[in-house]
Amino acid sequence: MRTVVRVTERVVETPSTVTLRFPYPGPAAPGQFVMIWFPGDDELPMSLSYTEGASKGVTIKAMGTTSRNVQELAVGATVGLRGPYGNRFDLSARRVLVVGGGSGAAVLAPAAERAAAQGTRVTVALGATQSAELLFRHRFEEMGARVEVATDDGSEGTKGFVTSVAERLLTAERFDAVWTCGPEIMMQKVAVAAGALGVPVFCSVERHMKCALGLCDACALGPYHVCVDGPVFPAERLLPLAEFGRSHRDPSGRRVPFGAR
Amino acid sequence: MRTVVRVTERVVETPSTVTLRFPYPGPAAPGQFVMIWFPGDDELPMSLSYTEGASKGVTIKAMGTTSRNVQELAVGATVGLRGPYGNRFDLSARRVLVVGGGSGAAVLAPAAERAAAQGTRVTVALGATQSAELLFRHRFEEMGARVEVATDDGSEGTKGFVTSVAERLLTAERFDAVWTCGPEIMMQKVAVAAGALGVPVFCSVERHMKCALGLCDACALGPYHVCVDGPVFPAERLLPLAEFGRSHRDPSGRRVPFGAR
Amino acid sequence: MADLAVRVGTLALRNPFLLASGIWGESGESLAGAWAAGAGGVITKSIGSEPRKGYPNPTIETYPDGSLLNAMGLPNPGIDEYPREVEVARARGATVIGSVFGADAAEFARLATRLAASGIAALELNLSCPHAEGYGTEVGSDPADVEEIVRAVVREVRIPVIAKITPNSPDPAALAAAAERGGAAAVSAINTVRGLAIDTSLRRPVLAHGMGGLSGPAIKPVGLACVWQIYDRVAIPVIGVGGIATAEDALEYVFAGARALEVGTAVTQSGVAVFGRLAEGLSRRLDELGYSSVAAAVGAAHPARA
Amino acid sequence: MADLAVRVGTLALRNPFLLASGIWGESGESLAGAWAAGAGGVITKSIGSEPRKGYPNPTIETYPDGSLLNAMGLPNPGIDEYPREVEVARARGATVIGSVFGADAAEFARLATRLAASGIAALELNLSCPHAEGYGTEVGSDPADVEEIVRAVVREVRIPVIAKITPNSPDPAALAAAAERGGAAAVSAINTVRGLAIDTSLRRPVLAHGMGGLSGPAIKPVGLACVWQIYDRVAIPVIGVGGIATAEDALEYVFAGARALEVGTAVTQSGVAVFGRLAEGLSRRLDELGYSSVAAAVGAAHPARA
Ligand SMILES: Cc1cc2nc3c(=O)[nH]c(=O)nc-3n(C[C@H](O)[C@H](O)[C@H](O)COP(=O)(O)OP(=O)(O)OC[C@H]3O[C@@H](n4cnc5c(N)ncnc54)[C@H](O)[C@@H]3O)c2cc1C
Ligand SMILES: Cc1cc2nc3c(=O)[nH]c(=O)nc-3n(C[C@H](O)[C@H](O)[C@H](O)COP(=O)(O)OP(=O)(O)OC[C@H]3O[C@@H](n4cnc5c(N)ncnc54)[C@H](O)[C@@H]3O)c2cc1C
Ligand SMILES: Cc1cc2nc3c(=O)[nH]c(=O)nc-3n(C[C@H](O)[C@H](O)[C@H](O)COP(=O)(O)O)c2cc1C
Ligand SMILES: Cc1cc2nc3c(=O)[nH]c(=O)nc-3n(C[C@H](O)[C@H](O)[C@H](O)COP(=O)(O)O)c2cc1C
Ligand code: FES
Ligand code: FES
Repeated sequence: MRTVVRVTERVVETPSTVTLRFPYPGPAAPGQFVMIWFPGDDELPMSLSYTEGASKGVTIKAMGTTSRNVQELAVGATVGLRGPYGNRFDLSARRVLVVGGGSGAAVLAPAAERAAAQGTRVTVALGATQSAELLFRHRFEEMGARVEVATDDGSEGTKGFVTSVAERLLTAERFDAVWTCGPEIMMQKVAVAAGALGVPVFCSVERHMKCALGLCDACALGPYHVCVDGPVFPAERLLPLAEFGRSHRDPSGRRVPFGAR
Repeated sequence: MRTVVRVTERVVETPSTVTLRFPYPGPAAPGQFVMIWFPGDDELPMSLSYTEGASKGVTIKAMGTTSRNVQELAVGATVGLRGPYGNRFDLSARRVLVVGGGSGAAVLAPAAERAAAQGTRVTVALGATQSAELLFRHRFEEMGARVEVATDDGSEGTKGFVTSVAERLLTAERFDAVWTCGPEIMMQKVAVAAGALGVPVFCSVERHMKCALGLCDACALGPYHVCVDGPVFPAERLLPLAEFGRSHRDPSGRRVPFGAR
Repeated sequence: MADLAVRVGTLALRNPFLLASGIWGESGESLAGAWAAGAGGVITKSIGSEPRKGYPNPTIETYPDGSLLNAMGLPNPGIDEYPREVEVARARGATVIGSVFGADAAEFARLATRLAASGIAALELNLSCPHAEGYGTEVGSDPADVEEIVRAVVREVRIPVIAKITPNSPDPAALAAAAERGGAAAVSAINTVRGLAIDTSLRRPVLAHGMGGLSGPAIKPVGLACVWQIYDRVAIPVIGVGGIATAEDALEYVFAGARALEVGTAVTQSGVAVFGRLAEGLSRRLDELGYSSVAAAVGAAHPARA
Repeated sequence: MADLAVRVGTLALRNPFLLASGIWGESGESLAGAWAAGAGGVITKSIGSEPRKGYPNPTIETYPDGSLLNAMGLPNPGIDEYPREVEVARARGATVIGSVFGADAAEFARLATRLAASGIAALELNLSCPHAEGYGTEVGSDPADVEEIVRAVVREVRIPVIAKITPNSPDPAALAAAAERGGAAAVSAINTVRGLAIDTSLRRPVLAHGMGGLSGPAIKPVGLACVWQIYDRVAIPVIGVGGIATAEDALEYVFAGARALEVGTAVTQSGVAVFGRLAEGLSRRLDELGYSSVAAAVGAAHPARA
């Protein structure tokens, strides 16, 4: 029960990130992901970076073998799709702080976009290794969001981690919610900072996925299965877990500290 | 995908015939049959003698082993049901001659009943071995039909075959259709007689049945499968068949002449 | 338009879709009807030495997805009577493939000789019938038996012999390889998968016989697995059976390695009209994918031969 | 209220519904979650000697009726790491049943000893794993192998040993009988049924590994057939597995001869909440039918013991 589709559009977003668009009718909500199969290569969970209408999209950062291979995928290439799976961002907050690091903006952009269209005031703290890697920066700006950036090398915005930008914004302004996706240690920091101020935080987390059906246990995170209970979790559910920000499981199910990735 | 129900009512119709009523919701039309399973005994095709509402019924004549055993079935007994299967009588004719022999009235009565309620003028030629075996005679009368009877032993009505009653009625009056069910030789005679007068005849025929799904070929009759193409056939489809009125197939698929039944 | 005609050994078929054994197979008129509806060939009910009534009803159970469980018990008119049904179908132009079942090689050979005399175009051996009832084993589950039976039959008849393989085996491909060694022109896979249904209100098996065979959509993955493994193991053509209801199902089988296909349970949906739809649908799909014929697509999903 | 507690040999279960191996079985928290949701016991993922990543994705294919085809490839953290997961689940009160797989009797025995030390209540042997990959045969398809493996394990551990039987066999009951001879306290049946799916657009098997195992509604009749035949052949308790999603399914298995039940694929529908529903539904249905306990209903559909 996969749908096989052809890639209709390919957009190079940053030197290490490419967006693939394809026809995939049916409803989808910001926060949800698909299992996308690159025939001959792996099938991977990928957040939908475009959730509206019949033409959906994913935005892939070159990380490991497959995600590197698919950077070269051309228009017309076939991919297999199943899903969308997982839960969604609650879009009801009126003032939202979006905190994205790395490919995290892929799932945050459609959420922010839909919220902004509904009148939500969106502020974005966007981090990357360098200026050219700031994902969806213009997309955030076009939807009317205020964007504050941080780069590891200081090539633009604050030099250092996006968490410091987020912390500054949180103390300076009032937000009803924080949405965040990125390295887990980053999300953990944001969750602690916002939590101290009483602002609810929603984290989109990643774990190794195989079935995406809540069956195989590959994506277990404490008592949760990220594929069906997530990927979006209120931070207060994650913070008590010994694993959050510290360890994940490799494909064999062994617990591996995040550094050892 | 069987429904198991309890028999809610048992009516002795004639010395050799009993009606069993049971809850079996869902639509059914006069002409259709069910596969009724008498646990521990056989599963048999039986026309629905009551097709309206949630309480359906079958009327069983003691013929062979199972049909004899189930004469004794008490209220509260469990039976398995699947169906209804097969096609239905076309109830659009305005003047109908119903010709029933033996247990044939079981399927004709609900058809006549529904037609009569719609304003059709119903005339019934009813045959049996003896007066006490005239099935549904009062039911036909109650629906406002005229009933003419024939008995083998002359204990009531015309002595001899019901076919002679039918032939007399056909020549004396005008009918838009004839519906018949009974021994095949009887139906064949009626079909020939009515056909000669240009009156369309519809016969409800019986063949050995196993699957009732149009698959196993047990009920093959020429190019037809009685379970899905029938049991009701326009006589002009049956008359050209070498088998009609002459032979049927035993459970092994061998062609057996009707006498040898 | 992709060419649907296929050859299975020396057997030429106008299209790959065969009526499976046991479906519309007792009467010559029914066989002729399936042929007229567009089947590429029709396989008879499995015929034995004596007339058999089969098991009492209930002989069939239905499932919501269209799958069936059956224990007909191999009813058939017997080898003395059945050839006349073949003649009826042949007189109407049908390509008729016989099917026989027996308890041992000698019985298979005897039946094969007799049925071959009726002018069948090929003969399928039902190697998946109950051997010794109640023991749960089948005459076709031991490669040595399969080889011996096939060899005995091939010695007696000149038409192509097709060995029908059971899926109830740890290694169906080993059974196919045994059939190939025995001289089979082709193998067909699969027969039904052993199954049972219980009525909980009545506290008894639904089928009078108890054990039955599962067919239809539920077994398509099982049939595909068998065809795939058999295709990798033997050089003779493979005929795919099990759960084929759409052109897409058929194409899965072709890509897995099937050169022809048998259709059984799908006939319950809308009768033999399914044959016309399957042929048309497969042809269209082959066109879309750029294949000029069925033959060109056989086994295309296997990495080594893709 | 019918008594749902059952004993499988010396193993006491609060209700007959066990989490099947391979489902929610890699982490102790998940096992504990299934227990908290009402499972009568939880079976671990099958554990091997070394950590295994399993096959690459796609590892799973879904069917419209809720059935699944999977080729996970026995991913597991390995016997060195896994005992800590058992401890997490045990600390939360769960009755944990271990599961191991190996290539031969010696490996099974070694793994059994190590996993038993973690305090599992019983041990299931996965006798249906690929023996020599690509050969299509399984370590558990030969009765002699089964007997030898079971005997070797029983010699090493004091907890009840359950042999999990493959359906891909002409005679699963013979495998169960072999397990009984080897000293098994119970047998469970069935593991998945060999299957394959092909993507016709891509002309390749859907699963990265090709061959997979079918589970869910499609295989319920197959599991029932195996349990029925095994119940007739052995005296030790039988645990039913395959396509159980409702109390009605469970009751079919109980009447066919199962004393306990494993639930796998049904967890995809609405998570482990299925365990609470199954227990409640089975209890209600037993009441309706006048049974005071599960034990009293076991095998009730068999004529001789009805
Ligand atoms: C819900 C979810 C949404 C995601 N959304 C995006 C997205 O929008 N954009 C994006 O670039 N990436 C996303 N990812 C990450 C993505 O799935 C891959 O992990 C990443 O692309 C690396 O894959 P690879 O095959 O190149 O890496 P590999 O070379 O195979 O391995 C590198 C690492 O990638 C991770 N990985 C590999 N396979 C999987 C898998 N099946 N499931 C999860 N992680 C895996 C493992 O941590 C592994 O150690 C998402 C992951 C999840 C769980
Ligand atoms: C569509 C249809 C509707 C029918 N409706 C009625 C009805 O309303 N009332 C009624 O009394 N009878 C009806 N019958 C006949 C009924 O199904 C049985 O044939 C009859 O009751 C004798 O069954 P037995 O088991 O007692 O006979 P047996 O002792 O088993 O055999 C006697 C004869 O009964 C017939 N028979 C047995 N089993 C079957 C079977 N599975 N299918 C068809 N015929 C069989 C055979 O001709 C057999 O030679 C109908 C048959 C069909 C095909
Ligand atoms: C009612 C029924 C009767 C069958 N009878 C036979 C038979 O006589 N001989 C045989 O080889 N196969 C027999 N089969 C098996 C089919 O030929 C076929 O192998 C199986 O049903 C799988 O195909 P399907 O899923 O398309 O039905 C029978 C199947 C059914 C459903
Ligand atoms: C994703 C998945 C993984 C499985 N892994 C194992 C395993 O590791 N060991 C095992 O013995 N059975 C395993 N099985 C088989 C199940 O335990 C069970 O026998 C089978 O799925 C049939 O039950 P079901 O229809 O309820 O799923 C697995 C099944 C599935 C679907
Ligand atoms: S990916 Fe299998 S349980 Fe989440
Ligand atoms: S009863 Fe099987 S085809 Fe009609």
